[in-house]
Amino acid sequence: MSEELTFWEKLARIDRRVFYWILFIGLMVPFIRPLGLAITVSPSTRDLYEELRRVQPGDVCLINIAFGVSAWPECMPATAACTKLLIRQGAKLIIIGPYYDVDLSYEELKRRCAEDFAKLKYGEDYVYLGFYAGGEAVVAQLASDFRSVFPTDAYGTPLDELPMMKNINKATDIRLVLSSDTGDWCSYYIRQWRIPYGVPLAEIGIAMLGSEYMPHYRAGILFGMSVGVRGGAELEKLIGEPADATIRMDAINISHILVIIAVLLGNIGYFASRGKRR
Amino acid sequence: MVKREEENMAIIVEGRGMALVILVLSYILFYVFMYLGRKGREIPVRTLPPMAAIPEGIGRAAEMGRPVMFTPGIAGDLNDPTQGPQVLAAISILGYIARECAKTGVKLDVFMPIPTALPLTEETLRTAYMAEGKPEEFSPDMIHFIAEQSPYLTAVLGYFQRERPATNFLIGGFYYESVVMGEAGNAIGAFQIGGTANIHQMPFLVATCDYMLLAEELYAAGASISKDPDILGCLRGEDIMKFILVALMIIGFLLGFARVDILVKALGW
Amino acid sequence: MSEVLRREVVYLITAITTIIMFVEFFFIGTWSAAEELRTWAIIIANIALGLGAVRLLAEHVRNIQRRRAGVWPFSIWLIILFVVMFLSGLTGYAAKHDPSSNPVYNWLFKWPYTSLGQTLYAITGFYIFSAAYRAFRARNIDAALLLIAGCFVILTNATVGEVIWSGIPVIGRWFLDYGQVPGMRCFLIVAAFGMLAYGFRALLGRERGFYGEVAGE
Amino acid sequence: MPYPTDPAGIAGLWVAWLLMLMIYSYPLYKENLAFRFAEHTYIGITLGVSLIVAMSNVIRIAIVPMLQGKYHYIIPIILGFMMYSLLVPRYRWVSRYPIAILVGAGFGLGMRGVLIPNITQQVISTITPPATGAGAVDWWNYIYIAIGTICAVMYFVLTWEHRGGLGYATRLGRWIIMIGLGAYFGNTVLFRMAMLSGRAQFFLQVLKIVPM
Repeated sequence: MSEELTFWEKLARIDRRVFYWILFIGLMVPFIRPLGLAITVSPSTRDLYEELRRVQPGDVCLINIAFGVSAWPECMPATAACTKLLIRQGAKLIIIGPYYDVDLSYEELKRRCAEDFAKLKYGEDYVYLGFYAGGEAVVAQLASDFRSVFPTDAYGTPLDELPMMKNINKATDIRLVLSSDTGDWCSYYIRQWRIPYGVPLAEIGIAMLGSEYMPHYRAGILFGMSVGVRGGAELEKLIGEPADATIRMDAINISHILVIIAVLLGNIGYFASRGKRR
Repeated sequence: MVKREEENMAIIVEGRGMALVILVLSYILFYVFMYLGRKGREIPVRTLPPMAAIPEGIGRAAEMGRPVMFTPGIAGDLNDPTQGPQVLAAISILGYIARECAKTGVKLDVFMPIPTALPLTEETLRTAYMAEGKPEEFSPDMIHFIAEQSPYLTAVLGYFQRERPATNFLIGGFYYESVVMGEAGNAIGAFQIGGTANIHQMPFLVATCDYMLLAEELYAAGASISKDPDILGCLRGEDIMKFILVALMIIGFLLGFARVDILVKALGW
Repeated sequence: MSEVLRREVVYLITAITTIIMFVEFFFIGTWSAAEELRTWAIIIANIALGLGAVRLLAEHVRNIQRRRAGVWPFSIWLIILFVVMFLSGLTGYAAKHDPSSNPVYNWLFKWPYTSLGQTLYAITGFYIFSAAYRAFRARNIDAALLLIAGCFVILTNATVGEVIWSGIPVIGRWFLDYGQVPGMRCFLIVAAFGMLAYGFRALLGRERGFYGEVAGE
Repeated sequence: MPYPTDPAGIAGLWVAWLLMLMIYSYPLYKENLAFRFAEHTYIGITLGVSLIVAMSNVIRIAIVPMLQGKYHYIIPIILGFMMYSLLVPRYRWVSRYPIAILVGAGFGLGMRGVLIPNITQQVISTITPPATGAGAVDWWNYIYIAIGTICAVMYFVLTWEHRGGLGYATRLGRWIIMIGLGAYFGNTVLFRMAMLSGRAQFFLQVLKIVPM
C-alpha cells in the first residue's frame, strides 16, 4: 500500500469525498444558473395527460399523497402539475394520504397550486380528508364505504356537511385516482379499486416505481404514468408551466453526467493499472 | 371462533385454486425430502460462498482486534409478510455468527431497529454464547436498539467511524440504508457480507459487499453450515418445484407461438 | 411441563396462526379470526416499541454512568430531547387528540425532525455515486453487463442521453422495460420458494433458529 | 414551503439547515462532534415521535374499541405487555407467546401472499405471447424474457451441480441477473439524485441565493 501509486492507480482509487464535494456543488449550479436542456415527453406521461384532459367539469377525482416530506423533490412536481390540470378541467378533488406528515405535504401542494386553489371553495370544489392508516385493508374499505374510514374531513367536519361529498361514498363515485407513491400504495389501489371496480388509475410517484408498474401500464391497468421528477418535468412542459421539476432536471442531468464520468474514470484507472501490473 | 356465513358449491376462492395446488405440492415435496433426509439420504448442496466466508470475516476481526457488526436492516415487524420472514432468517444466521464470535472472543455489536425482534435476538445471542461455554461474555448491551429507519442509519454511520468494525454483516430486510451502510462500511475498509430478499436493494448490496446472499439463499443459508437434513430436504423440494415451473414455462412458451393459452388459463384458476 | 410451555406451545401458536391465515385466503367464507389476529399483531407490535425505548434509554444511561469517552454528553442531550418531545407530544395529545397541537412538539417535528429525515433520505445520493464508481468496473463479463445496463439506463433517465446519441434512450428503455424483467422475475420466484420452505419448517416447529435454538440440539 | 417570517419559523429553518450540514459533514469530511450532535438529536426526537405515534395507535386500535364494548381487545394488550418480560430474567420466555402470534401472522400472510404475485403471475406473464399484430421486436422480447427467466431460475438450483446443460443455462442465467441488477441500479440513481438535489436547493434557499 505504501509504495508510490502511478497516475492510473490513483485514478482507480480516488477518495470518495472528492466525488461527494463535486456532486454537492454540481447539484447547486443549475438552481443558480438553469441550463434549460430540452425535455421530450414519454408515451406514459402523454397518456396520463390526455386522460386528465378528458375529465369533465364536476367529475370527482381522488389524489392519494402517498409520500412523506422527504420525497417532495421527486414526487411533488408531478402531483402539483396534475392537480393544476384537474382544477382547470373543472374537476372536484378529494385529497388523502397515508403518511402522518401528510398535512405538511397538503399545505405544500396548495402553495404550489396557489393560483388555482384560490378560485376554488373548500367543501364544494375540493376536500381534504387527511391521514389514514392501515395499508391495503383500509384501501379496500375505502372502496366500499368512504365514511367508515373518514367519518369527518381532516378538520373534523362530518362528510355529510360537505356539499361536495353528498353523493360520494364509494369507488364507483370517483372518476379517477392518482396515486403518488414511494411505496406499495398503487398496488393496493390496483387490487382494491382498479380490478374490482374498474376505476381508472395512474401512478405519479418515484422513478423506481416506473419500472415496477411498467407492466401494469402496458397491460392497460394504469391509464398513464409519470416517472419521478422527470415525469414531473414532462408534465410541466405539457401544461406549459415550467416549474420546480424543469429546473431539477438540469440538476439530474449534471449528476448523471458526473456518475458516468466517475464510472469512466474508474474503468480507465482499472484497465490502465492492470495493464501496468502485467 | 371461525364462522361460515354462506354455503356454496365452490369452497375455494376464485382465482386462488392454482395457488393452493402449488402450496400443497410444495409442502408435500418438502416433507418427502425432509423425511428421506432424516432417513439418511445424501443430498449434495452447493456451498454458499457467503456462509463459508463468515469464519474468515470473524477471524479477520480477531486479528485486527476490532468488533464485528451485524444488522438486519430496517425491515419491518415480525408480522410483516415480506420483511418478517427475512428478519427471522437473519436472526438464524446471527446465531451462527454469534457462536463464531464467542469462539474467537471477538466483540459483536448488533444493531436491531425492530422492537418485536428484540427478545428473539437476545435469546439467540444468549444461547450461542452458552453453547460455546461462555455465557458470562453475553450481555444485552451488545444489542443496540434505535427507533425508525433514518435515525438507525445515523447511529450505524456514527458507530462505523467511532468503533471501526472489521467485518459487517448486512443481512436481512433492507431498504434505502443498504447502499449507505455498504459504502460507508467500505470506506472504513470493512469486510462485508450482505444478504436480502428485497429485490430493490439487491443491486446495492451486490455492489458494496464482498459476498452476498441473494433471495432464496438467505433462507437456505442455514443448510450450508449445519447440513441439517430438514433444511437440505426442503432445498431439494424447492429445486424440484423450480424444475416443474421451468418445464411449465418451456411448454407454455412453445404453446405461445401457436397462441394456445390453455396453460395461462390453468394457472389463473 | 415448563419445557412444553416454553417451547411446544409456542410453536403450536405459530402454526395455528399461520393456518388461520391460509384458511382465510383460500376458502370462501367470512373468517373473522384471521382479521382479528392481524389486528392483535398490530397492537402487540405497537406496544413492543416501548420495550425498544427502554433498551435505548438504558444504553444511554449506561453511557452516562460510565462516562463513555466522546459520547456521554451526547447521551444526556439525547435523553433531554426525548423527554421534551415525549412530554410535549403527550400534552398535545391529551389536549386535542393531536400531538402537533403542542407548539414545542410541532416545532421539533416540523423543523429538525423533517429536515433530518430529508437529509438522511437524500444522503444515498452521495453513496450511490461512489458505489457506481467502484462497482461499475468491467472486471469480468458479469460486471461488464452490470456496467452496460446501468450506464444506458442512467443516460436514458437524464435528458442529456438523447443529446449525446439518439440511440441511447432506445436501448436504455429496452433495458428498463424488458432487459431487467427476467432477472427481477427470477428473484421473485426463487425468493417465494425460499419463504415457502422456511415457513413450512416453522409451521412444523422444525425451524427454531430464530427462537434461539441451535439446529440439531 | 415559503420562507418563514415568524421568529420561530426562521429559527427552525436555520436549525434545519445547520443540522443538514452537520449530517453531511460525515460524507464530506468524516465523523466529528457536529455529526455526533445531529445523530443524537435525531435519535432522541424520533424516539419521542415514535412512542407518541405508537401510543396513539394503541389507543385508536385497541383502547377505544375496547371501551366501546370489544372487551376481548384486552388480550392483545396483555400479550403486548408480555413482551416486557424480557426485562425480567426469570420470565424471559413469556415474551415468546406474543412473538409466536407475530411470527405466525408474518409467515401466514407472507406465504399466501407470494403464491400468486410471485409465482403464478410471473409464469403467466412469461408465457403470454405478444398480442396479435405484434412485430418482430415484440417476439424477440417474448423469447428473451422467457429464456432469460428460465435460465435465471436455474441459476438458483442449489442441490444439483451446475455441470453440462445445467452449467450453460446457469451461466446465461447469471448474466441475465446482472443485466437486471445493473438496470435497476441505474434507475435508482435518478430518484436518489432528485432527493439530493432537493437538499442542494434547500442549502441555497436558506441563504436566499435562490427563492424558496
